[in-house]
Amino acid sequence: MLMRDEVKAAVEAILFTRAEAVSLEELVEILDVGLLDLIPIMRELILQYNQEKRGLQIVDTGSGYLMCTRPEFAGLLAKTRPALRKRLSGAALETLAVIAYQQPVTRAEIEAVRGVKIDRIITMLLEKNLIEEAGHKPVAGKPMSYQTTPEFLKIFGLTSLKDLPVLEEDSGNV
Amino acid sequence: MLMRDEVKAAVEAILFTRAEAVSLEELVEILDVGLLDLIPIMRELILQYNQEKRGLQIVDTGSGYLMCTRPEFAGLLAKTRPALRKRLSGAALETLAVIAYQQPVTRAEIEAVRGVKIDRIITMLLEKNLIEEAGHKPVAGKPMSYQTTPEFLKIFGLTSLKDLPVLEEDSGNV
Amino acid sequence: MPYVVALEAFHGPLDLLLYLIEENQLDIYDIPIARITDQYMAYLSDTGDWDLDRLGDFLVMASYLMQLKSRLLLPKSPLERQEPEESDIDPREELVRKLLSYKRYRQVANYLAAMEQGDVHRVFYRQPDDTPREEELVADVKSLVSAYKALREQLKQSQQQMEIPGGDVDINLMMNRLMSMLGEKKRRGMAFHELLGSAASRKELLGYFLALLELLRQHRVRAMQSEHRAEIRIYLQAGNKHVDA
Repeated sequence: MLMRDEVKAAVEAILFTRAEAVSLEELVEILDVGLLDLIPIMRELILQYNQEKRGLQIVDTGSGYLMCTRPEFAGLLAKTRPALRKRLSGAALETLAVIAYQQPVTRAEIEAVRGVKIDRIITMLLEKNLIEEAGHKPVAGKPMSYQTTPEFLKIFGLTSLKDLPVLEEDSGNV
Repeated sequence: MLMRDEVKAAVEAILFTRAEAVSLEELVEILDVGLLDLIPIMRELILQYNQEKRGLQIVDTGSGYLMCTRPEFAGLLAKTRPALRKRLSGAALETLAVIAYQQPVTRAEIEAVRGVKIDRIITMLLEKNLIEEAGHKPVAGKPMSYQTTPEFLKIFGLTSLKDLPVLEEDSGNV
Repeated sequence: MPYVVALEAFHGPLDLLLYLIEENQLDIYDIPIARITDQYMAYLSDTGDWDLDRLGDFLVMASYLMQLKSRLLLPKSPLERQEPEESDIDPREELVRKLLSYKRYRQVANYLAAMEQGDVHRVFYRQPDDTPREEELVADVKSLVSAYKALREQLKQSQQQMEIPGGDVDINLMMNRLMSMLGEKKRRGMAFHELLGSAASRKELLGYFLALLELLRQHRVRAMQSEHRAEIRIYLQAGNKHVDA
């Protein structure tokens, strides 16, 4: 059995190694501690990070814990990203926006919003692992539906889908 | 100009996002601080990490600074990343089979049986330590011959080559 | 002169429509359909040769706008006048709804672009550690042995296949068959692969090939190739009638 501080250190090591959210259940299994013991330790660890105002933070995303940088360093870090990835096109971003808010969503539903055919963009987004298939929708023709991936969250610096801005109500002034 | 603590936090954020060593020169450029100011700050940051006995540490690799987990968590982290169980490809298995039954055997002899070039497979089997060189064969051109290794026996669960099943009418004239 | 943006710059017909509405500072709830349709059509007529796939989406919207325009211009039919609730609905309503919905997602897309570039506060994840994971090889003796057995079997068969065909293929017969096939085609001749394609077995194929070589040697047929790597065509040599043996 690990001591409280050892558990904290171990959690840090695990979250650091995994570049994604790790669920509470998985932490319990890896660390061999009780779920009810771990929850307050996690709360304390998150608080500690927040108080110390370091460059990193631990976020409870709802589906797991995630280690990431503090938002105030966004500008600095955007400068340092080594190999500049090819930016996504406006059309690809619009398609991603519809998928992010309406997932799981079918091709036809996205096309209805954007008013254009999107076969090629869907293929490209699948290849880049930004979206994935989310099963057939139980409507006529049983079309495939799509949803965003953890990679989508990483690319756009979101800790969970809840970080997406709330859509404004319909307003006439364009 | 950033405050001392802000520089530290920024360095943490930078080292965290990069899964590699970042040079002092690059940090100076990103942070816009003087080299002579940064060196003592880095020393202090490393010391701080070591004193706090967290799950992470910052290491001066000589070519740059690297954020990584503390060695004492290696065992724990190995659990979270179980080794990939990988099957040998059909082509690799065939090549190994010829070597196992006909060793020591040359590349040309194996190619004659399999009917294809096997350079890459031989390299792969050597890298995986499943076969090893067994000296030059005293025939024209003195080609290198190959034989299986103790690692081969281990992987296939054999105690010795004699455990390989005898093939009927195995008169060697394949 | 108004600044003209190329059609390529728009992500779709809704994007173009929103642009026109913004440019003209129009109320999205009260779009002058006739004017917008004219401007929209002006953009479409000025595309040059553009990707037809993409143009299709713009054309669908064009026909919708034209339809909308004609519905607004035409006097209401007596039937419609009898159903006041129906005719009260502005035919532009669906378009407005679509435009507003699209506009929201276009704003999100802009926000995502800013997120991607780090222009707004966002977190950064660690780059995935791409040090290769340790590999554990799994293998069993059974598959090793069966692989070896299969190889030996294959080897035996290929040795059989490589044996030179014996005297059971009559080259003369093959030569006659080729001559009669070519005779049917007259001047058009036959492609080399077509000619040999009728072989039933490897042995027969070899027989046909030897027969063809012999016919060429005897100048009874010609082989022509229009250019390097082009198909080889076989013709009956002029004045050499096929004679049945």
